[in-house]
This record gives sequence, C-alpha cells and structure tokens, in this order.
Amino acid sequence: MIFTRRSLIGSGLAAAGALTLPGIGDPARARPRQGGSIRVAMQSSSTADTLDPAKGAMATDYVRHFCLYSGLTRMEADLRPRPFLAQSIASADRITWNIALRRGVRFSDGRELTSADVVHSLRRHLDPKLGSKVASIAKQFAEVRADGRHGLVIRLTGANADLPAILSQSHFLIVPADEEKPTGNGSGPFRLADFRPGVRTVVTRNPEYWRDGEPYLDRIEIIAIPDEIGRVNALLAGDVQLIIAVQPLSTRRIERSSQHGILTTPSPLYTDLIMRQDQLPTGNADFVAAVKHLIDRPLIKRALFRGYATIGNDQPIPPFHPYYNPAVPQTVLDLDRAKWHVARSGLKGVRLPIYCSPAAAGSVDMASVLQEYGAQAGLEFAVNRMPADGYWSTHWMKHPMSFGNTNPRPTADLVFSQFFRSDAEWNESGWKNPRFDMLLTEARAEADEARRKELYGEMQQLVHDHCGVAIPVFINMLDGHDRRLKGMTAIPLGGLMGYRFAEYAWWDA
Amino acid sequence: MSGSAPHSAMFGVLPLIGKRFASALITLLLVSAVVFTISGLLPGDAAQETLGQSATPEQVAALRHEMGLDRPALTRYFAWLGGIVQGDPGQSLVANLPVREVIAERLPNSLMLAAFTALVSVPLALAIGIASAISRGGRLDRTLNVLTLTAVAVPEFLVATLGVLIFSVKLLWLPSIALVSEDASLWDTVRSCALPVLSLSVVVIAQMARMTRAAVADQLDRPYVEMARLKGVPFRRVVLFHVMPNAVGPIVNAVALSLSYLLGGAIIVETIFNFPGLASLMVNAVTSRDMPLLQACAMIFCAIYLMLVLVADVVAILANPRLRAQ
Amino acid sequence: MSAHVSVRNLRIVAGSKAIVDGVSFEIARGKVLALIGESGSGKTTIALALMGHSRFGATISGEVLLGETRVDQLDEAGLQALRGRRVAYVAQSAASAFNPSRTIMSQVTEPLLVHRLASKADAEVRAVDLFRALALPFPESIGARYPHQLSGGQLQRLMAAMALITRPELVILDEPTTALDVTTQVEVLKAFKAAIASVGATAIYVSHDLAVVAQMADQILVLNQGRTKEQGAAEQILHAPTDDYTRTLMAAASPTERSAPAVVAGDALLKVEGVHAAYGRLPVLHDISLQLARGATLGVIGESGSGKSTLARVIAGLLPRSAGSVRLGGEELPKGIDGRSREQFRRVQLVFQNADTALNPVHTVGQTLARPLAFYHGLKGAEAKAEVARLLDMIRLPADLATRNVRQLSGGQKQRVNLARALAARPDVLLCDEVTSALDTVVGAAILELIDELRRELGIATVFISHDISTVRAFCDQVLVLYGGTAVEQADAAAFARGVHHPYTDLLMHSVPEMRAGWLEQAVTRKAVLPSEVGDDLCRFLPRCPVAIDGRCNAEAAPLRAGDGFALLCHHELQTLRELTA
Amino acid sequence: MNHVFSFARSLPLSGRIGLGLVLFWLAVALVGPLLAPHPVGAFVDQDVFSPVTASFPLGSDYLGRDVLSRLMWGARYTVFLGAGAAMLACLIGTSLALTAAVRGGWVDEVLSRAMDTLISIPSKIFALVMVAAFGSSLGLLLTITAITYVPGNFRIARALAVNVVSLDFVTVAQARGERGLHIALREVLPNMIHPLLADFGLRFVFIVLLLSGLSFLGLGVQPPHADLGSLVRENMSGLVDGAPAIVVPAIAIATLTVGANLLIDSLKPVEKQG
Repeated sequence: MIFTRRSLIGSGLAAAGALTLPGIGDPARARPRQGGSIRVAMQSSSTADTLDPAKGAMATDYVRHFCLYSGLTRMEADLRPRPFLAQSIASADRITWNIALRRGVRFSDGRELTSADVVHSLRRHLDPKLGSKVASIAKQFAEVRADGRHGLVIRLTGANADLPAILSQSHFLIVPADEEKPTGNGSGPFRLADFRPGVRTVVTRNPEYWRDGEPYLDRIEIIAIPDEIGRVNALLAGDVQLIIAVQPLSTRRIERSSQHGILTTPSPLYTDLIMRQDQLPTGNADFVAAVKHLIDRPLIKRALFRGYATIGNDQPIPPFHPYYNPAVPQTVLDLDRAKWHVARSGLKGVRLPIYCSPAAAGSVDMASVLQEYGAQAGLEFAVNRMPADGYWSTHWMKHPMSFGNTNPRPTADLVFSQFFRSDAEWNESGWKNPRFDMLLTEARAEADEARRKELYGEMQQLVHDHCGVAIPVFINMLDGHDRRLKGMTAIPLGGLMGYRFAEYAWWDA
Repeated sequence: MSGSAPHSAMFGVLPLIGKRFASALITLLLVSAVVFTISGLLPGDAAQETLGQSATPEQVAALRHEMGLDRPALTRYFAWLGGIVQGDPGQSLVANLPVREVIAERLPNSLMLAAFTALVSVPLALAIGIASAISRGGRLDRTLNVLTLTAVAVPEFLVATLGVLIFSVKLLWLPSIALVSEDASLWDTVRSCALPVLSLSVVVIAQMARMTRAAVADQLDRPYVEMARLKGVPFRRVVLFHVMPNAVGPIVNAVALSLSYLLGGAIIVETIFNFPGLASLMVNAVTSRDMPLLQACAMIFCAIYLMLVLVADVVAILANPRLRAQ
Repeated sequence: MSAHVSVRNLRIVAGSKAIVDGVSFEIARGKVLALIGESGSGKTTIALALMGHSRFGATISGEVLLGETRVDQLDEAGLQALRGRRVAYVAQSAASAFNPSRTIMSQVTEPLLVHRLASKADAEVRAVDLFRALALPFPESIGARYPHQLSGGQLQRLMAAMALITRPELVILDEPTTALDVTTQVEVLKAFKAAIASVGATAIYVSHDLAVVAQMADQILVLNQGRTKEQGAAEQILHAPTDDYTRTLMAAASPTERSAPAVVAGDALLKVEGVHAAYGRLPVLHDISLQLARGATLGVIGESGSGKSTLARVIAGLLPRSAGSVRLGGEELPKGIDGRSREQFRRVQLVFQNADTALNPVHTVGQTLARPLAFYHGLKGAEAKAEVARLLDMIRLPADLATRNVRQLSGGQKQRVNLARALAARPDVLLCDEVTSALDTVVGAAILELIDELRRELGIATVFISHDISTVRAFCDQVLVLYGGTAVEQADAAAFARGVHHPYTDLLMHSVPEMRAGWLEQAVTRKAVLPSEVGDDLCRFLPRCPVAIDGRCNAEAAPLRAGDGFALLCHHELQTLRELTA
Repeated sequence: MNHVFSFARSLPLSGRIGLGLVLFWLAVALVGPLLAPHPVGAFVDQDVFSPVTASFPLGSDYLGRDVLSRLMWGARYTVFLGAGAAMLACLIGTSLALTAAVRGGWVDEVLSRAMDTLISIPSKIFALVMVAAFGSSLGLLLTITAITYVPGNFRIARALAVNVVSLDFVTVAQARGERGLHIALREVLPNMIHPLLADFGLRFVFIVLLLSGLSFLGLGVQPPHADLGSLVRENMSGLVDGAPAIVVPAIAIATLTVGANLLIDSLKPVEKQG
C-alpha cells in the first residue's frame, strides 16, 4: 500500500498507517480464526433487493454488496479513507485524479479486474436509465478514462478533496464491464450462493480473495426480520448471530444474556424537525427559535433512546467528528425564552400539524415530546403520524413542519451540500444563505486541514443560528451479536461496522 | 316420488361449478378494477419508489418510460388485462422478473403455512365446537365460549411474540423465525412453521369453533336426533353419524372463510416470523408501487377465496342428498 | 295374568308446571291402547315417558313398568339397551324424523346394528321383508333412497319398518297419520295394523282423531291438560262416553250441516276464467274457472299437491298466472302483485294455513291488526285502537290481548288473529287456505263457525280451501274438486249432496274414516286398472283410477259432463258413474 | 337507573358479568379522560416500564408515561371506534342484505359479487393502501374497519333474511301490497335482531383485533393517543418483564370484548319476560 504525499494532502488526512481496531471485550491478542457460519438479521428486504451496487437502497443491500464486491477505497473507524482496490489515489489540484489499480485481483468468474471495469463501474451512474442512487454525486465526474490496463484518470467538474471518501461508498463498488447488469460476480470477500429478493441472501467465503487470509467466516446468510422485537428474540433464541438496529429499550434484554452483546456505534445519524422557511408560520425566525428552545434534548436522549444518543445542537456535525465546532453555544430547553419568542412572533395559540412517521426513526415520539412543551408555550401542535409507505414522497419537506432522517454520509461536505446548500434538492427547510454556500464551495477545494476545519466551523454556526432545521440528538446505532462473533467494532458510517462487518468479523467457537 | 333413475352427484355439482366459474370471472374482473383504482390513488409510482429520494427528474422520467408508466392508466389496465387473458401476469416492475416467477417463489410457502394451520386448527376447532354444542349452556360450553372469545380478541402479534418468548427464547424448543428454504429438511420446515401456525391457529380456531357450535347446536334440536336417541343409538354415534352429515354444510363454509383469511391475513405473522409468504409480498408490492405484482397477488387471493367458497359449496351439496339431486 | 305395560301415578313436571299428573293405566300383552286428547293434553309426553325420555328437561316420577323392567329407574345405558330393542317409536312426522342426509336403509337397519342383533347383510334382508310386508313400492331398492325422494305415506310406513325391525314388545305410535292425506291414511293404517299384529307387539296409539282411534284401539284413555278424563274399552268410550269432555270431543268430530246455504243471486263478484299457472316450467294449474257471488262460499278440495293452495296464490297475485283472467267486480286484476292498486289488494285477502308462520312473531296482536287498518284505511292513534278492539271483539278475543305478543297466544287464538288481520282490510273476497288443519278439532270447529258467521254478517265471498271433504260439504255453497291441477268436478252444495261424483271425489269420500270399529277392514282400497302414465291431455286421475276405460281414458281427453248444478270431467256417462260410485 | 337494575336482574349470571364489564368500560370511555391523573402524552416517570407504585397505579410505559392515564384515554378510542365501526359495518351490511333478500334476482347477484370482491382483498393490506392514499384520520380508520367487516355481516344477514323472507308472514305482507321498504324494515329485520346482535358482538371483537393489527403496521390512532391494541403494541418490549404497561391493556381488551359478548349472548329473545 503506497500513499503518495499528494494523496495524503488530497484526501485531507494528516496521518497514514493502519490502526488496530480493538474488538469488543476480546483481548487484542486474540487472533482471528477462519471458519464459522452465521445468519444476520437486517431490518427490511423486499422484491427490490438488488445485486447492483448502484441501486443499493437499504442497509440489506449495502451489506450484500460489500460482501460481493470491492471498492477503490475503504473508510476506517477514524472516518478516513484508505486505498483498497486502488493502490494509490492522488491529485495535485483536486480536479484531476490519478488512480493506480492493484494487480492480480480477480472477479469470482476468474477474469482479472482491470481499469476497463472501473471505468465502466463509475461511468454507468451517469446513465439515467440505470437509476443510480448516486447519480447526482456522479455528475461531478467530467471524465473517467483508462490509463493503461491498471491505471485510470478521473477529471472532476470542480475541485473536491473528498473524492477518496466518496469512492468508499457501496454504490461505487466495482462490477465487471462485460455484464449487462451485475449478477454478484465481483472481487469481494464472498461469493454468491443463493439470492432470493425479499427472502434471503447466502454468501460463501471467496477462497481467492485478494486480501490474504481474509475473510474469516465461511458462510453468511442475510435475512430480514422487520419486527424489532422479533429480531431481538431471534438473536436470543440463537436463530441468528447478528442483528442490526436494536431499539434502546431492548438493550437491557440483550445485555442480560451472558451469550450476547451490544455493539454501540455513535454516529452522525439524526432525525430532524424541519420548519420550512418558505412557508408560514414556520418561516418566522422567532417561531424557529421558539421551537428550538422547546426541545427537551436530555428527555429525548433519556426517554426515547435510553441514553443511546448524543445531544445535538441543530447542526449536522456531531461532537465526535473531527470538524466539530465546540464554540457553537448549546441550545437548551428554555420555556421562558420560548414564550418570549412566541410572543414576538405573534403566533401565540397557532395550531399547526407536525408530520411524522415511523419512516423517520423516533420522529413520532419526538413530535409527542414537542407537543407537550408546545402546549406550555402557547403553541398547539397536532401530531400527524403518517405510514412509512409514501412518507418520503408525499410528506417529507412538503408541510410547514415535518420530520426528516439523515443517514451518515462519509464526508461533512456531502451532508452539507446535499441537505443545506441553497440549491440542494433536499434543502429540507428551504433556507437560503449565500455566505454558507460560498464557504461550502471553498471548503470542498481546500487542502489545508486547519483552514478546512475553520470553514466547516463557521458553517455549523450559520446552520445552528439560521436554518429551519432542529436536530435534537445524534442517534447511536445499536447492533446485537452473539458473543462468539468477534472482530466487531464501531465504524460511525452505519450499523454493522458501516455495513462492512463481513470483512472483519470472525467466529470464535 | 321421483323415478328410479340413479342420481349422480355430478348432476347437481357440475352446473354449479359452471355457474360459479362464470361469476368468479366477473368477481376477479371486479377485484382487478378495484385494486387498480385504489392503487391509482396512491402517491408516487414504481419509478419514483425504485429510485428513492435521490433520483433526478431525468432518471425518474427515463425509468417511467422504461416501465411504461407514462402511458395513460386505462391503457395500462387494459394491457395488463390482455396479458392476464393470455395467461401472462406481466413483468414485476421492481424485481425485474416475470410476476409468475416472483409469485411461484412465495405461493407454495403461503399454501404450506395455510395447510399446516388448517391441519392443526380445523380438527381442534371442530372438537371444541362439537364439545360446546353438546354441553349447550353447561359449564364446559361457557368456559369454551369465554376462551374462544378471548383468543379472538388478543392481538395476533401478542400471541406470536409470547409464543416466541416461551418456546424459542426460554425453552429453545422451536426456531423464532421461519427458515423456509429448499435445502431445509422436512423436519426443520415443520419446526419452523410451528410458531406461525400456532399464532394463526389461535385466531381461526375460535372463529371456526363458534360456527361449528352454532351449526351442531342447530341440528341437535332437530326431531331426527330425538328419533335416533329413541332408537337406542348412543349419543356419540348420534353426533358423529346423524348430526355431522347435516351440520357439515355450514361448518365447511365457516372453515372456507377462515382458511381464506390464512393467506391474506397472515401479514402480521409473516412479518414477525420473517415468513416468505404472499401477504408480505403483496405489502411489498404496495410500498414499491409494483402494480403488476400487486394485481397478481390480489387476483390470487380472490381466486383462492372463491375456490374455497366453491369447494365449501360442493362439499355442502355432496353432503346433502337433497341438493345433490337437484 | 299381569299386564304387559303398567303405568302407575305418572307425573311429569317441567319447570314448576305439571304437564302430566296422576295418570295410571295398564295394557295387556298384544293389545292397543289409544291416548286421546287435544294438543297440550300430555299424550305425547306420556308416550315418551314409556321410553324413559322427556323433552325440555322435564322430570318423570311414578312407576313405569314394562314386563318386569322398571323403565323409570333405568340409567342411561339401560335406557339405551331398551330403546329401539324392546320399545320402539313411530313419530308424528316421518319427514322430519328421518335424517335427511342418510339413506333409508341405513336408518331402518340402525336399531338392529346398534343393538348388535344382526349383521349388516341380515339386517338388510329383514328390512326388505318388512318393506314388502308394509306394501312399499320397489321393496328391493327403496332402501337406497333418501327421505326427500319419498312421499309422506311411504316415509310413515318406512318409519314403522324401522320401529318393527327389532320385533319390539311395545310400539308407540305418535299421531302417525296426522300429516297424511286421507287416501294415503287408509293404506298406512291398514299396513300398520297388520304389521303390529304380525310382530305381536303391544302398542300405544297417540291421536286426536277419534275415527282413526276407533279403527286401531282396544282401549282408550282420554286426556285433558295432563289428567285422565275417562278410560275404558274402545267400544264404550266411542259409543257411550260418560265424561262431558269426551262428549265435546265426539261432537266436534262430526261437523253439523249448516242451517241454510244462503245462495246469493246476482252478478259474480269473483270470476276466474281459464286460468293456467306454473312454478317455473312445472305446470300446477290447468284451465281453472270459477265464479263466486257476494256472500257465497266455494270449497276447494284435493290432496296435497293438487294445486288448491296455488289457486289461492294465483288469485291473490302471489303467483302470476300464465294464462286466463281473474276479475273482481268486473275489473280484471293484474297478473301479479306488481301493478295492483292498493284498493285491489284490500278487496282480496288471503288467510294462511299456518298461523304460527303467518303472523310475524315480533309483533303484538295490536300491531298485527293495526297495520292493515293504517295501510288501507289510514286509521291511526285512538281510532285505530278502537278498531282493533272492535276486531278482537268480532273474533271473540278479549281486548287486552292487543298488547300481547303473538308468540304468547295459543294455536286457536293465533288463527283468530290471523283471520282478524284479513278482516281488518274489510275485504270483498276472503281466501282461506286450510285454516283449520293445524288446529285441534274443537278449536277448528269454532273457527269454522266464526268464518261462517262473519261471512253472513259482512257478506264476504269466501274461497275455502281444505283437504277435509266433510268440512267442505258441511260448510260451502259450491264445491270444486282439484286433482293434479285440474278441476275434475264442480258442483253446488245440493247437487254435491245428491251424489253423482267423479271417481276421484268418490275415492276421497270413501277414505274418510268413520267412527265405528271395523270400518278400516271394510274400506276397500281399489287398485288402478290401467298401468299408464299421464299424457298431457289425458285425465290426470288415470294412473290411480279404478274404473278407467282402456282405449278411451288412455287415448283421449275426458269430456265435460254437466248435470243439474254440477259438472265433471270423465269418460263415463253420468248414469254409469252414479252406479259405480253408489 | 331503576331500569338498569331490573334489566340486570332479568339476566343470567354471565349476562350480569357482561353487563358489569360493558358498563365499566363505557364509564371509563366516557369519563376516564376527565379523571386521568396525567395528560395522555406527559413524560412523568424517569424510568420506563415501572411496576405498580403509588404515584403510577398501573406503572409507566416505554417512554415513562403514566399507563393509567393512557389506558383511560385508550379505552375511549377502542370502545367508540370499535363499537362505531361495528355498528356502521352491521348497518351497511344488513341494509344491503335486506335489499338483496327482498329484491332477489340480479340485485342479489350484483350485491353478492360486490361483497365477494371486498372480502377477497386482505383487510390489512386494504387498510395500508387506504391510509397511504388518504392519510391517517379517525374517520378513515372508522371507514376502513367498517368496510372490512361489511361483507361478513352481509353474508350472515343475507342468509338470515332469505330465511325470513320465505316465511308466510312476509308473503302475507306482499299480498297486502306492502312496499319493499316496509317488508324489509318492519317484517324481516325485527326477526333477525338477535342473531344480528350476536354477529355485532363478534364483529366488535374482530374490529378491536383489526385495530391492534393496524397499529402493528403503523396505522391507527394518532399519537400521543393510542387505542388499547396500540398500547399493547407500543409496549411490546415490556413483555419479557411482564410490565403492567402491556399486561393491563391486554386484560382490558379481553374483558371488554368478552364482556360485550357475554352480555349479548344473554339477551335472549323477548319471550323470556312474558
């Protein structure tokens, strides 16, 4: 693994080198061993389950894709990307990037992975007919071309220091160029044994995986149990060995069992209250301020998440993030201040529906909490719980007040540009701040780490002060696992080690 | 008095089947129209749902065209109808597979679950129903009445979860999820189905038992029962050989209705036990706006319902010589 | 010699009410005791007590002795062994006492099989022998049939076969011929008598019909309200009754001729011409014509299935006629219900046979009577109330009955209310369909009297439908005899009494039992002479006619022969008929 | 009040128990919300799934809310929504059944086919589609649950009505010249009341069950309110510990539904009082 100096600067990382990741409760000395077959229960699966990384829409898809395919880079627990299929990734201007591929990597059908496959895998996102989930991100690929059998060049439409991080997402995993649509034939740690959309996926160890000695497990069966209690029961009954998305209320049950453990992943995942700035009465700055002061964050952390959350401050960068700005003052529950804002806004006694849904985790209960305090400050909120089905297309961002839910993004730039830039499609609250937009573009191209942190810090202050989005807490992701399953650590990009547990986990039987 | 011509059971049944077949076709048509209409009220379409939040308008338009969703609703409906008439339910918009294949994967599971449940619940329900009919007004009758009512009223998810807690988590006897696959042995499959079957049975047993009780109690008041007793026929024999043949019509009808519930109504049980059945497939089809799949599921539920009712009627006719000869 | 059956001080209590109280009797081996009484007299209850059975959880006390066995002290197993083996039961309605879902053979042989008295094959042989002895058609194959495929008379005989197959010591016959037509009754009674005699069983015959009892019984016990009224040899009870109640029963059994049949001249009020009707494709009425003047009474007689009730339904419009006309006061009535005016509905009122089903059980008497008052005459409130009271008075019921629910009435009271409801419309034509057949003789006689009185007072024209030829003869100005949907004879009362009759009318008249012992033995059941089927235009009675003429009756339609005040359809000359039916 | 007592005395023991339970839940549904110690959505307990204590007589729920207060509100939804939907279902089903039975012919055929259509669409999936299409509201819930049980009631009511229509007194009414409406309402309907009541009782149970099933699928009464079934559902994680938060609503459902049916079963036709 060779990192050039430019790449170090380009990827915005100060240090290189492998971090040893201590597993939960097992001594660092314990050596991973091979063998073992486990079953994993995810949250949902349906006929839309896919083998195409570009179309991955759910955690179940991501896990499946990371099992079958490899990507150019890989994000580690410290939220820094490392070259993976790429041997090196470098850029001088953060516009044109040169990538050298690892040699001798083979697809499971035996064919060697070459630059043609990578070019195909990146370019296909630009085809609207494919329906790629990251089409809007891929739009910045002005040009992707092969540079010999094992090299390629990517030219971006604008400077972006985060390209290595972007390429670590499951959607940019490499698929063979000679297949019309991906069939599971990849260069990942596992090979496809059985795939039934909506039922299960079975993968078995890839004996010719390009990383020596990996993976450790022989076989993984991926199923989905939508009912959380059913999922926990299945774990406790020994029918599955690993489950995703444990509710905080269930942690007691799992911890009481001597054979099972919880993997807690503090993450930038949040459920936010959206107050549209282009609609009334939510466009009123005092109203927004009042609502932000009506949120009992410690109560939400305690009652809704049983402590498995980090208190948020109405901006999307969590305290454990390298770019977190601790100088932004914490908003707290302050009824007097809220009443003062309500009085100033002239909206006392206003009746307003809040749209929430099980689709946005915890939003229904958050709405109930807000409703309680709103009544004390003279705001009458009506909780409108919508079914998960159709929530995102019909209700999210469509009403003055609704809830959204944002999954962890690999970079600060992505979350800011997708959710907060004035012209972003998902500018949830519809706020417009030219200063913010300017800072965002500047930070993206900025190579100097300290300067970058400064820019992101100011953006956090702007969002906190002016944006119509309230972020009460960052939600920890909780996975439950059999204690014999080792090597599990937190990667804050998602549950199950950022969906990549298959590459790390081993069975200690 | 009729002549001495031999009466063939088929004489009574064949025209009925013919008539039912015709009206079943009409009902199926109605169902397809109703499902198409109400699903048209749903916000969004398959293209939008497939692409999700992040889709660009061009992507949605392209996929819409690919899926044929840019054609007017009526055109799509009749195209679908035309396909059905030729025996082709079309292509699933989301799974990108023929609907036939998607359903072929799930239907056997649903039928198996229903069959197991029927196997367990029907004899039990009959036993309970007959027992309470015989002891009409007695202590046993009253106890069974309260028990069956309670069983109906307890939410299915509570029964299912309690079952899992006791038999899977506590006792480790049964799997907590249904692991139905081709490579599972028959014994594993049966074990896998045990808890789903238990949960479904609780609901349907109560319904069938109550109907059985009513049907048997009704017959027990008939003069022929007294006559049989006065011939010195033991009570057990009276119930089995005299009452049952006459009560079988209404009972089979109740059983048919309950069994039809086992397919579409199993959604909660399918969700809790991760059972790959048709109901969750249909919910899937709703959420992903996969109309051809949704329509096909609705057709299947309807057809099975109609078939069960028809079978019930045929059984009722075969059990009743008066109807048989008509 | 001690009695075969001995009952001492029998008392049967249901709830707090004694249905049977202090009844004692003895029957010698091989003799027949008749239990006589009206409904509610406890006669069936006593009969069932002899098998240790009681309905509705009633308790039996007293002593019931069959030979040496104390039936009242047997446990369930003992009773099971007794029933069907030593004591057998023939129920009133064979149609409902046979299990509709099982073959005749399986039910007839069941007593033998459950008591393990014979193998299945032996049992079937014995059953066929009995079928033959009871003169059933196709004795070899009839066992394979189901109850609904057989006629009432056949079922009743099969029920006897089921009872006698174990050769029981005691047979209990509970009104076994009440539901049958008279012509069938004769055959069934004969078959019973012979079969019981051949088995040598002791029998108890429960009936309300004195004339039938006269044919069957050696001894008679008269019951009223669960108590013995009179008990003795059949001869003595029938011809020299000592008890008043017995005498009342006797009187009601022989209807008195009406004083003066008031033939009212004038234009026909109701005129039916050439009416045909069918249920679906099955024709039921064929070319019926009749005329009825204001205040006149037409009696329609025939067996079940003759189309007599259908005639009433066609006139009322419930069954649209397929051809012909029905005129009321010169005005043609629409075929069916649709299109008839409220006035037309009002003028023709139908009184149904069975008041139990003809009255809506959820309504009170007052509501039942008030509806036609409101519907036809717009009477409401106090006015309606007064009219209801007047109607109740007219049918001899106390006014406070108006608040009572119809379910709480006795059979006779129900039939009166049923009648009063029709009268409330103030009709011109009253169609009475077997209004007395479900009632006890005494009650039925009272209803008849009432109808007759009202008819005279109100001048209502009445169509009186009955299967009972003696009632019709006593009660009507004109008689219409229906057979198979065809009017075979039509006569005014005087001509009908004079005595030239169609062979079918003749058969009906001779089938009515007379109240003398030995009538049954003398009654000749004459066989049909021509083995033939009914052709479309041929005489419908041909298959049963004992005097049919080969080459004519089975070749061409019967001609209409008219005489003084009568007309009939027959190939025989009137003179010949007079001789044949004399 | 006297009426209630004399009515209660006329009932058998099971009927009195049923009447007692029904009256109890009716009272809770009517005045419970007034007596509730805490607002329905108030977060009053630091802990969750508390056992029975003096301050929380029925413990606290999964968010630390007072179970007693939530139950008192929840009973209102279950009792009124359940009874309302059952009544609506029976009203529509029976009206259609009477129409079918009295008119017969093609009317009967069309209605029967329509009911077959409705019955063969799985109710929970139907509810899912409707809620997704129209948004969740009490009115829609009522409509969905009612529509779901119309065909069942129709089948039973039609069978009863066809039987009654074949009786003589209906023929008498026809011969009197009565219109279909009178025949249906005055002659036929009163004779079906008892079995219809029994059916109503059973439908009520099924609707309570369906409502809880809908809460499982995330459809149902709007928070912070919850019907009894939703109370069970939202506190499922307390099941292992037997928390009162789940046990009490489950018992509430059982007593309410069983009580209603015991009462209805004991209402024998009027002749008893004669």
